[in-house]
Amino acid sequence: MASIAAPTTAAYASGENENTGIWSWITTVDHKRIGTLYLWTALFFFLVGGFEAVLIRTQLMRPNMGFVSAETYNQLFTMHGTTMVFLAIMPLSAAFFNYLIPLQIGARDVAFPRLNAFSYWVYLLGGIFITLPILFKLAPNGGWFGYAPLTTNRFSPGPNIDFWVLGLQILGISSLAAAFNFITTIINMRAPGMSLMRMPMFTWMSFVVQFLVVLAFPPITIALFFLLMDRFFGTTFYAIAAGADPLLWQHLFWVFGHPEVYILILPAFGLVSEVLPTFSKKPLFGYNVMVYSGIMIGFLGFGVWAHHMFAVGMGAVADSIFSLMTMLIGIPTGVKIFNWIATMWSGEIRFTVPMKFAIALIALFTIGGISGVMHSSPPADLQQTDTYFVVAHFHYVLFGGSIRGIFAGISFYYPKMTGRHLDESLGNWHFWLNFIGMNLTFFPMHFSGLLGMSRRIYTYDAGQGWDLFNMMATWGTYLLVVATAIFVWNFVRSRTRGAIAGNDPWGGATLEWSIPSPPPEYNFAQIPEVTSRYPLWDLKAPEKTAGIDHSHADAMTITDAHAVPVHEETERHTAKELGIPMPYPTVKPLVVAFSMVVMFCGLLFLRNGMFAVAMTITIGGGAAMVAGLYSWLTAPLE
Amino acid sequence: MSAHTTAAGHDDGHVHHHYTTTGLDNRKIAIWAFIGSECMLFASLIATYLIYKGRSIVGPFPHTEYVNEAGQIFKPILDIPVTSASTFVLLMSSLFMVLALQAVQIKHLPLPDGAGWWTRAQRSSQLWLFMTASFGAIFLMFQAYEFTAFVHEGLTVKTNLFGSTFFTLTGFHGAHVTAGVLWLTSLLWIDRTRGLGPQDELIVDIAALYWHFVDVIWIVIFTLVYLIQ
Amino acid sequence: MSMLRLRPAAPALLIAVALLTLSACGGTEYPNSTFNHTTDLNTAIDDLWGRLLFWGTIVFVVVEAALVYTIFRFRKRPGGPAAKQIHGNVALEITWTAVPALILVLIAIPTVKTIFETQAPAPAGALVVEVTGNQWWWEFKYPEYGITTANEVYIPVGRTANFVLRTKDVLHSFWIPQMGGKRDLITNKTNNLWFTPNVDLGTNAWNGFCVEYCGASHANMKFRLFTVQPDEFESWAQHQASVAVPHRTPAAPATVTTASNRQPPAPTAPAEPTLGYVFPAADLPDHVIPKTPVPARLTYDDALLANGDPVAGQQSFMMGGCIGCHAINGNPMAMSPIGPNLTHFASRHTLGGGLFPNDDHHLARWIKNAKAMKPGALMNTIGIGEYDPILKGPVTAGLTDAQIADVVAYLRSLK
Amino acid sequence: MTGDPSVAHDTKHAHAHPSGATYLKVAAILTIITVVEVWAYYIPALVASPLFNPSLIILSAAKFLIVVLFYMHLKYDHKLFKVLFTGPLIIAGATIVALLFLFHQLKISF
Ligand code: HEA
Ligand code: HEA
Ligand code: HEC
Ligand code: CUA
Ligand SMILES: [Cu+2]
Repeated sequence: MASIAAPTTAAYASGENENTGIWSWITTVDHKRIGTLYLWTALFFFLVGGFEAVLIRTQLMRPNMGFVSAETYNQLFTMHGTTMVFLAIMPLSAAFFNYLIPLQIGARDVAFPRLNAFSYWVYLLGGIFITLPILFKLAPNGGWFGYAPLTTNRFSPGPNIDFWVLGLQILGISSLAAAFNFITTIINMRAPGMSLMRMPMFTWMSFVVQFLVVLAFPPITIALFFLLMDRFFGTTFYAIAAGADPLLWQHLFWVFGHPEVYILILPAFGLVSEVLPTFSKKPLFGYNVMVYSGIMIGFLGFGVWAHHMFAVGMGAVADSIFSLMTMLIGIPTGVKIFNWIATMWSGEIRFTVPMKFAIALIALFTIGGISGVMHSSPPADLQQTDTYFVVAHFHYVLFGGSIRGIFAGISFYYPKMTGRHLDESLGNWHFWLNFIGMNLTFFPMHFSGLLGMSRRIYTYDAGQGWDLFNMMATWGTYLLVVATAIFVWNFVRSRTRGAIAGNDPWGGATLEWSIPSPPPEYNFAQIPEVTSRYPLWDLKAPEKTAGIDHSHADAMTITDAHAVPVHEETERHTAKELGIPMPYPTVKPLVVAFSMVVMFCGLLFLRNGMFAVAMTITIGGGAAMVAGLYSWLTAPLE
Repeated sequence: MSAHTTAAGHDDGHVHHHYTTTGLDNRKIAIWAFIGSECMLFASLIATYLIYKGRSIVGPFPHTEYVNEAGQIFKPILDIPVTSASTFVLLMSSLFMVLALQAVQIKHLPLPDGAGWWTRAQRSSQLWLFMTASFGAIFLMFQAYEFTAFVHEGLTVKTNLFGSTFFTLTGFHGAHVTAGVLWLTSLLWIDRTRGLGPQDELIVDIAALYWHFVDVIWIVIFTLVYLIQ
Repeated sequence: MSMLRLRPAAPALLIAVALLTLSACGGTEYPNSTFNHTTDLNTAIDDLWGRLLFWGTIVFVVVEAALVYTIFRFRKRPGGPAAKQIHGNVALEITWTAVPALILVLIAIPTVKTIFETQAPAPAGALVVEVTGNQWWWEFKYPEYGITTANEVYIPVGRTANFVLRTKDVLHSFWIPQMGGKRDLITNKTNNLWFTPNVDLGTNAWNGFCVEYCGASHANMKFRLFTVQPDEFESWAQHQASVAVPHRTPAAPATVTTASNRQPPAPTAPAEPTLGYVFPAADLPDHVIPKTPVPARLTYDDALLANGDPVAGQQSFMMGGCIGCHAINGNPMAMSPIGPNLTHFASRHTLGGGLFPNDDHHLARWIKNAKAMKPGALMNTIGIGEYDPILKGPVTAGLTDAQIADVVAYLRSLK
Repeated sequence: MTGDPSVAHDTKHAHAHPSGATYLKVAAILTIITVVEVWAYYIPALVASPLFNPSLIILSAAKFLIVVLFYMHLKYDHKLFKVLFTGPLIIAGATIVALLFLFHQLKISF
């Protein structure tokens, strides 16, 4: 992790004497450092997931290929899906939650800094736990939605699925802890005057996402717990001999699974909603509607889950209801698309790299959204489900949408995080190769799907009419490898060699651009008082915000907070100089996270009948966790 | 939890007032968000129990008799009188919990002259915390008794769908009660070592919210699992 | 900059090109296409699909065109107009809420109608085919005729076929892309899928797939559907229902070393009138003939096959433990329902879940080491000396290559 | 954990929490409802009635509400908490009902 050491930028070089040793990263409770850790870790897992995709595509390049075995392939696609969803996109979003939310709402940190560190460590350890087995060819092989009864002992007797069950359980804890933290942060840590309807759109979408996490993870926790009990303790939740109904797993999984896909996309929507106005020199069009549609998408997201199950025979009534609910979601999503276009309308559009990614998101997500609506019609879906048409759909929304939004976000906020710009021309290469590669990879899948190619097959026979499409997809993937490599190079190199960026390199409207890049540990020397939705434009370009309401926070809260009007902070001090109390660094969250993971690991020994060993490790881990918690909770924060 | 207050802040005279947007304490918002999440957790458990209700292939069953091939008779397994008693115990612990919170809030008020034992008792947070925790513990003993009795009567987690769902649902609840008892015991410990006062209202309040929520879940479980047939 | 202007148009172009390609080329090039009006079910689905594609294309074109126009028209230009600070517009918001809503209504109404039509109970008089999914092969039963077969299913054109779907183990999904939608096979549940093949389909063969991930050989769980004329069907069914007695056909091709099984049309029909109709091997379209390569390390001397003795083979079939798993109607020792039913096995065109052509070359290797032929296959390794992952060592109590040749001859005689 | 308890005085604190007497009354009501529920369980005629299950569910919902409103003082507390609790509760309830419907444990007849 040494490579994660703080960027040595101009600002850091300019006398700020921060502790940058590895220990400082292990004990950090600073939301920005934790955000950075999330970013690096999640990018690493993105590469791992991408590497798995490359192996998948190589195997599928031609019919009847023998590049990897069936068993390996099944592990690869399971881990590819699991890695991308749980270890790449969610934590990439979390990186932005961590880094940005406090800056955007004018706070010095999140509500519970140590809990935040805990979330990260649980994520890291959980990620390692679930990924490591692939090196031993023991990786989970039940697909990313792990349908029972295939995942029960009877049909998957090896330890593969154990890693999946325990790993997801661990990762769920990380997401839940983070969600409680951010809900509290957003409700309660906003600077004076920053009413809910003045929050930046990224913060808003993140806010919605936290509620989705809080409500969607419990069902999968329970579903996984049942599976865990079945696998380790012989319960009968999914045991077919006991009369279990395998649809129980499917329903519980998708009650989680569908909100999950909005967990994956809404942060990207939020990032794009920051980028588009900035480079159009215009405020976001229809802010209120954007907020409401985001809430609407989140809310409706809980009522559509069974559209993943149109082929299971739920009956005509249920199919119809879920179909209609699913179609409804197209409306608020469309509203977002149109508002983004309207945001650019009559603006001065600058085609910077982040802007290109944001525009491309609109173009590509729409394609994925339309194929989503095609799925939402159950009879039509009977020809599409479990084919490459679905694979095309979700890569357009995920890779075309989420990943693109995240790339937009990374190139947009890189200067804020490091104090230096990413290289523009490398960025352009990345963008174009990525754009072409993505369409070359995933567009042909629409055809192979509709022409009968089912998903999750490690091989297919010659002469089925799919050869060309698969060949295209594989070459597209190789282009993506080149594009990604350029990105990685740019990302790593620019930390030390990029052009120096000031506080506000893009002309942003929100608070994060009012402080130095990278921000000092305390973020805001003085808590700003916000009087409109675009505080920094109020300051720098008042003519832009003349048309909107301005008002001050009520007097009482201001005195409480010692708030001052928004201003640009140009000087850097240490927190000590300013007398700002900062949370103590502490290793305790890591200790608790580690003991928790140990506790889960113990269960693995049950598989070999080592009951005593398993119980010793599990109970030992649990006890260490409780002890750690006590010591954490009784130690002062700052 | 009890955290912060014990070691931090108050005695070093330096109390920095953290501004919060709503004026509410962060921890209270977090606990309510947590409770919201728990609703979904128990909803999944309860839904599963109800989905599998009446689908077990072999007994014992909760409300009906079961005769296996060997002619062995299994009575309806649920013991309503015992569980009614334990339900009552948990309800009462909730009452004690509010009284504990109230005691923390009013402890510092001067006692009116000739105050009776009840007025005095109302100011004793230690008493009520102790009562709450021990009633929680009694509830757990009831549950332990119930579980062992069921196992003796031939119902384990492995027996049938009912066994799996029943033990998991009530076991999850029991685990929550256990955590609550630990939590309350910690509060009691703090109360005994340094005394809880009105400034600690929040940490007691948070524990109380959790405790009541666990109680509320039991109210639902009692009706849906035990009473409805 | 000029590239940028073109860029979002790229997907639009792709779609247009693709649509053209699709409409231009019919059946043979895309043998598993979902677009053909082959059955009532597929016609209903395709009608619906047409609407979805129509509205989808319109939405796509409108959005992408608006996007391209906007970024082109309002790109920053030196001396260009300053950005207008517009914050929103209620009328616009209402419009772009209402118009998509309207489009969705136009999609939703036929959707719901089609749901109720296609999910109604199958009409009376439908031919019931009981489908059982197994890791990783299909069993088909015709209760009306008392037939049990595997991986190959015959249905007469013009008569509704009602597939009653169950699984013995994990979930599978039953799909013949050309015939219409799929249905999952769910443990402890019975599902239905029915459709009526159009009369004009003629005698034809189609690919079927398992499309629910079901473990190691999910990709290799295929089957073939044959739509045949009603009289052909009757003939086939009568014969399949009969007991299988070894038919000696001296002309039987003993060594087929090519992967393809394009044999001369079976001369058996006139010679042995007792045999019923079988889809003529010569008429098999190319795409239903499996081309799966045989693992190189699995060796078998095909020359042995010429000397295979069916009578000895029947003995070996029992000695080799085959009867532990396989049933042959007519061989009272072979009754087990664990593996595919092998009655009239020789009348099938594929073996191993549709993975290989059913010729001696492949059959011998299959018997020798099924797990090497098909990942995870749940059939024992039979060939002596072959590595068996369950024993974690070489098979000792099995069949020699010569005995396997006998078994092949025996199975080959079960016409 | 940043929040310092000593400033946890929410501004709405003015409307005092209910008094000890209210708590006792609430406990009494809860006990009575529970007794009624258990009593009804032992009357076969009542159990047989189609209204048995619905009325038990209503009674337990009533208990649920009372505890939440009074013991968890949601009735007196900040509006925010009502939102934080009711939102999830509605989604959770709707999910249970939908699942029971999907598994045919609830039959809706038109
Ligand atoms: C980022 C993640 C993401 C997002 C945002 C979406 C968005 C949507 N998804 Fe997707 N989906 C997935 C990720 C996502 N999905 C994944 C991962 C799977 C597969 C899981 C698996 O099986 O492994 C899946 C599978 C999936 C299925 C199941 C397919 C199957 O297996 O058979 C369905 C079915 O209805 C569906 C529908 C939709 C719909 C209707 C939307 C809508 O939200 C889209 C709305 C957007 C638009 C419609 C475009 C913009 C709107 C306009 C321009 C307005 C005008 C439009 C109209 C009038 C149509 N999705
Ligand atoms: C969350 C998002 C996400 C993302 C971003 C991707 C990205 C990609 N996916 Fe994704 N995919 C899923 C989510 C995602 N996928 C899910 C959920 C499934 C379903 C799984 C299941 O069925 O269970 C799936 C399934 C899936 C399949 C179907 C497998 C099957 O059904 O058999 C295919 C096939 O082509 C595929 C391809 C790709 C490709 C080519 C990319 C590319 O875009 C990848 C681009 C990235 C790179 C090219 C990185 C390159 C970098 C390197 C090579 C450097 C390597 C260095 C190190 C490892 C240190 N994916
Ligand atoms: C352990 C049980 C078992 C034993 C013993 C066994 N088989 Fe099999 N057999 C199977 C299973 C299971 C399949 C299906 C495999 C698949 O397609 O995935 C199968 C498939 C076959 C097939 C292909 C059937 C088809 O239509 O696809 C043939 C032929 C066959 N077995 C012959 C034999 C012979 C000959 C023997 C003995 C020498 C034998 N089997 C022993 C279980 C067994
Ligand atoms: Cu059977 Cu996939
Ligand atoms: Cu979905």
